Amino acid sequence: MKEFGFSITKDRQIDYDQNDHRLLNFVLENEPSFIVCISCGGCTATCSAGNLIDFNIRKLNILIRRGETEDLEREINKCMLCGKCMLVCPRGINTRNVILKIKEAIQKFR
Amino acid sequence: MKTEGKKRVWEDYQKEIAEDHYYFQRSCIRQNFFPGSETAFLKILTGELGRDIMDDPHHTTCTGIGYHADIVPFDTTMTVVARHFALMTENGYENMIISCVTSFGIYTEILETWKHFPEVLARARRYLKKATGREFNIPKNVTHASDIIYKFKDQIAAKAKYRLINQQTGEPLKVVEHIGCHYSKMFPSWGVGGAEFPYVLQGMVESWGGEVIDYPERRHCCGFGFRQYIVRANRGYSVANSKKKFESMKPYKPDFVVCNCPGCTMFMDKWQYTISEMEGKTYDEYGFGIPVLTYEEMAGLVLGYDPWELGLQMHQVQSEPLLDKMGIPYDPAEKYKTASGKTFRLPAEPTSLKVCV
Amino acid sequence: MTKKVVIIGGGIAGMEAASTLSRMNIDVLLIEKKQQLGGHVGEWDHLFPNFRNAREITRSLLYDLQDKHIKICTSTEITGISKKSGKFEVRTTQQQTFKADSILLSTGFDLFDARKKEEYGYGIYENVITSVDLEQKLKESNVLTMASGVIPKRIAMIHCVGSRDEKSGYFHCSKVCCITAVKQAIEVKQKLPHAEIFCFYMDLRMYGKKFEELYREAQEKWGIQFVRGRLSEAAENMDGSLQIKSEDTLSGRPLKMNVDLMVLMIGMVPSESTTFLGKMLGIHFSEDGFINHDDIHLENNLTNVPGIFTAGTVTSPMTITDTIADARSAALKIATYIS
Amino acid sequence: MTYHHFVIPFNIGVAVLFAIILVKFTIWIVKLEPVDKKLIRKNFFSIKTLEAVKESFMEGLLHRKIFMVNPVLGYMHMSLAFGWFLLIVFGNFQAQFYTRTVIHPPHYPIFFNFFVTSPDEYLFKASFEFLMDLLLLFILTGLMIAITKRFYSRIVGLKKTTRLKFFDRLALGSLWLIFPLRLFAESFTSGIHHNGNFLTGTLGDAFAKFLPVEQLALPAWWGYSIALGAFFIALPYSRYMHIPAEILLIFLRSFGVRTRRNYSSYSDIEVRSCSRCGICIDACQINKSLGMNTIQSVYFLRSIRENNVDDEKLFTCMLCGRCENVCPVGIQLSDLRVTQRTKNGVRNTSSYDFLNPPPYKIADVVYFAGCMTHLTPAIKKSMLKIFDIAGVNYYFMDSDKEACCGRPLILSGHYENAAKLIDYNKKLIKKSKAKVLVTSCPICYKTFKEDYRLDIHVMHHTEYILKLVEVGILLLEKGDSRVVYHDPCELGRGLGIYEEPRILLEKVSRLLPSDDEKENALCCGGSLAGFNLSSAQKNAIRDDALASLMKSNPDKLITSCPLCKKTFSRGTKVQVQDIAELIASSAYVPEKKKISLKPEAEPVPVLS
Repeated sequence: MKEFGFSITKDRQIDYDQNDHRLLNFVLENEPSFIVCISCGGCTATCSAGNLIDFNIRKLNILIRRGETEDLEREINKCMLCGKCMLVCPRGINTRNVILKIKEAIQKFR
Repeated sequence: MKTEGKKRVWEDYQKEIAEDHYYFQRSCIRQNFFPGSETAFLKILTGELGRDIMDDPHHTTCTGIGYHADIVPFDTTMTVVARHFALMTENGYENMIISCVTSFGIYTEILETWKHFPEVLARARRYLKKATGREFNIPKNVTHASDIIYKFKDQIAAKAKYRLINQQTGEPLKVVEHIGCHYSKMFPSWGVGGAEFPYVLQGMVESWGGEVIDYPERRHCCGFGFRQYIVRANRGYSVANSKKKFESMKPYKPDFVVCNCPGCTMFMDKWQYTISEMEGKTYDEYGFGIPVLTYEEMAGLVLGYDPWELGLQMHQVQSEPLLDKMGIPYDPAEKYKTASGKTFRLPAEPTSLKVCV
Repeated sequence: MTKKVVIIGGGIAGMEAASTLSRMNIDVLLIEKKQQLGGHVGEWDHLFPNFRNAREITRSLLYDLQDKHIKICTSTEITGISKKSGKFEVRTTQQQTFKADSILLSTGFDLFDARKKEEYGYGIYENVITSVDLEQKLKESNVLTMASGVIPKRIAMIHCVGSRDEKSGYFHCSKVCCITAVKQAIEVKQKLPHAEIFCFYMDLRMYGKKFEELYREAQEKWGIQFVRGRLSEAAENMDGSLQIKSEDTLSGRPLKMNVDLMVLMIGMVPSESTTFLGKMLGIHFSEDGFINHDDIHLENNLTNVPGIFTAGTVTSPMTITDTIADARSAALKIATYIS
Repeated sequence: MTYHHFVIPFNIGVAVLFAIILVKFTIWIVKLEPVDKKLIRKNFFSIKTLEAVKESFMEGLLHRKIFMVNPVLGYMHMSLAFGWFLLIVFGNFQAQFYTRTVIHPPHYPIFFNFFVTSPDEYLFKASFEFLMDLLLLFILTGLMIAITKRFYSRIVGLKKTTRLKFFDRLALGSLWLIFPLRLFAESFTSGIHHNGNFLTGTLGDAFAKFLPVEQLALPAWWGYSIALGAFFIALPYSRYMHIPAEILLIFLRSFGVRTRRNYSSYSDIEVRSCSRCGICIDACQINKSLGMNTIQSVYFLRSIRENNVDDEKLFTCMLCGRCENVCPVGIQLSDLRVTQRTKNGVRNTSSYDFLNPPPYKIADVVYFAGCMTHLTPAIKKSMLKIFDIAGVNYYFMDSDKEACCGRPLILSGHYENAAKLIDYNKKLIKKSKAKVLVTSCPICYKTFKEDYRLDIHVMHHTEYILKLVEVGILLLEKGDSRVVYHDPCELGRGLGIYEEPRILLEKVSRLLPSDDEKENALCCGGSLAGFNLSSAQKNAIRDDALASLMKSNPDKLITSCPLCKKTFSRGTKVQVQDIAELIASSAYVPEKKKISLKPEAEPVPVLS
């Protein structure tokens, strides 16, 4: 392979049809409340870990919905499971269980 | 696909194209990389169609690439364009043909600016006067060179020696048409057929017997992107765009790509080589790549011009498979001969892209 | 001598205003250019937010029109209106002339022509339909298929087509499309339980009673997915399915997806009849092209021309609930005016 | 005569039983953690052994705790266990008195009435015969209750009884047969030989009138022996293994052995000690409020035994500790559940390397509000006000960029990850050089106490405020609001803080009693441990708890946990306050009286 001094940039586009949706389906099956998220961001605003570092649980949830799970493990491990997100969620999503299920799914579909 | 729906859109985007007496603006890229194209264009207009066209040695670049690369300021570009209008006026012409889509974008942008901001026009006149002592009229009609070919497509068809038909199967050739972004995406009403379903190239292809394929990433930019290409580290962005298009068109098995923008022709052509070198991928069935032609080259082939005269050997992706399909004879021995009969230096052979030597 | 009101437009606003006025012993002439009364509602199948059959509404309104004070002229269009000493003279295509003490404009809205959104390919791609087409399909058939007759596996509902879009020429919000999308998404899901349904929205405006609840039900019970992002373009794939592109604004990433069927939630635009009559009568329009009110809070059935009133979507997009209320209020304003 | 073939099943049973128990006990003890073994060695020859003997007697035989929960159930267990125990003990005495020897075959006293049919006199003969019949009657009455319970649980106050497996059925069936068969065997023999007392004698005479007692006697003895043998063999594989296991448990527990972070051999003994009495099912709010009865401790322990622990059983439980509170065997049910979460949960490691210690402050008191308290800012504000009124030099450790205490991770089974947070927080606490750590959150409090191993005082703010009041730094004004107090699970059952809040509340308000107080307090439903519960389910639990608390129609509901406060305040219009808020609004500093901040003697933890 020739070296041209640049590489073909990887697309930032979410290619929904190419993505693997098993993780999402697993989480939805085991914690159905996950589906009613409206991405208000309350969870991220109150998040203890998010207060200390770049950690956006709202965005992670959206990315999971789109099947984008690269880096998910590293990101989700920033969560301290403190539960503030659950207290502020306007839609009553069991956010902590969502996180446990995501962790479980990561392990399952690794 | 409902053709009647497309036809309705095309009817909405008809533009006025002058009949005769044109002042010609060349393209930097086209004359450098595809030198046969503009020659063929002039030959078709004067020789085949008997039109009056002035190819003026005094005009310069439009500065478009410098402008889009944030190097040349708008006022400079505007003054250069004003100078070209002055040259046109001085030579007694009112209709301008622009060979380059980047230039065409520059001209339309400036003309639209002047329309909405007369004070900018006044400034342009002042600058030009100050710099060169010249004055100018705004052209009556500004068209892209592809518009002209589009206008006379049926006349060309009538004179056609070859048609865009696969001689072996009798099927129409499958053609990917690619319009330069600056042709109609900025000002849809300046382009034949508008921005979403442009008709300028499709009209030619259909008139000459081919069939245009409408693949999902049809609208996507070739990736030239000026700054993306000019800075080497950014070329990855540029090539990624072309790659997206090739991936999308591949299943349709196109016989060739035709572009109206010199930049697109160059990048759609040369990035195929780059991708083949970097990833070992080609996008046709046999590893030759998909030939990328300018519309002048396409017209020239239809009119029976010699492929080597047209400069097809200057392309990265070689067109012999296409010539074979169209039944156009060619002499391999003549491929790399100059006008004086010398053989010029042969290009190095690519690693994975197949070429006919 | 009994006073007389001419109501132009026999949609639900005109119908409700007519029956309300008749109950106040005011003579009403209801003029409708189509053969039948009922307007857009008459062509609809089921209504949000409770999936009620639309025919119940028109049937009930029609029943109330059976009154000696009410005269109905269908298949009739207005050719001219003039005003002389406080009285109006209305001329029609049927070569009739009617005198009126007051005129109520209830000429409703037109549907946005989805073909104007060229990049979505309505009228070009076989599997792009509008919300109105979908409603017709739901009304006429028990199955929903792609143009090829195949059952669609993934369907996208595209919100705000012709609404809130400078490029379409309409800045306003059509108010009903969000909830219509949710309603239709649920109906499609009921018909095609295995289909994936995505709603592409800019904002979800669930302002009405039970709207938010229906939205939640769509997520919770029917698994309908919502993507916040405006579609940039659609392109046809080899098999007739569509590749659509949008930004998934909530993740800040561009999104590409293939769908089998794309439903454009087309908005309400000012009707040609309203524009025609308004110009004839010298009525002021607001920038959005709908009839303007000088006092948007207290005199929202009045126009700048005394004696000419408005009801329903001639002034802005409205739900059925709001239209009915607006029609009643218009009737009351007219009654006060002519007495 | 001292032998007959029919004693063989019995003897085999006894031998097998003792052999298995010996093996099992040995394995358990060998497998114990080294730290636990050390505890045994240390405490074996101490008063603790005697205490264990006493407790074994009280719980294993008398079933004192079951008595306390439900007298009928207590009687049932006592009659069977204690009655049988006495039957064996006095049977042996009887045999010894009769034979005038100490040693005799094990079956001899069991089948005494078969072997001894002659009217020979021996010491206390009449008394023994009467006692043996009385004990048999005692057991039979208990047995009748047990049989009735099996068919109709309500009579003993249980709403749900446990379900059975094969060995349980075998053991239960044979257990049910043992004493009726003994009754018949002895009665038939008495019908022939007239060696029975008021029960067997009377019945024997009656049977002899219409039954061929001579033919029936031997089969009845055979049956009795087989039933015993079957029971003994089934016992180690049935729920009745809890009897020997519980005795071992009592001894180990009194030596200080505990279930810690990981499932240990001791945990296994605890799991085997469960008598499946089902008392935990009734105590569980998930059963009471949600009607869900598959996850309760009795089923959970069974799933551990059967190696089929699932997510539902693991993660639905709120770890409120109500089951543990009523468990007659005293099994650490909450800790066991956590060990299983650790064992069965997701394994992943978080580095939390983003935690950078914020600037700290040298102070007397470290205040850690806790994550939940940040969502109930009134508590935080009240505590700061109290600190200010009392003139305390404090360091508000988590005022801005807080790290979690780690308890929520522990509750989810991520102890290793929690350890990193613990480590981080511990360093900050140490740097402040404070002598006291005060927290507003019982969840944090529990982990500070149990997992941090801090060498300074750790106090929940209820304790701390009371100390301030007791040393006279904080003066409180008596108010007239009628309040009811809710004991948070982690503070009450978790750490036994019941009195401090009540003393404080008596000082500032009129404290009303409520139905479910102290150890019996209901969980608010907001628990961070109940991962699987939906918000609707949590609300149902909360509403039931609220209904109980609101019976006395109080002006205010006072609690001392931010999570309880948040949970309750969403379900009632009655004002819900943390105790700190009420105190802060009632506290004042006496005029012109300057508080001395000089060091004082221990144990006043307020000052350094």
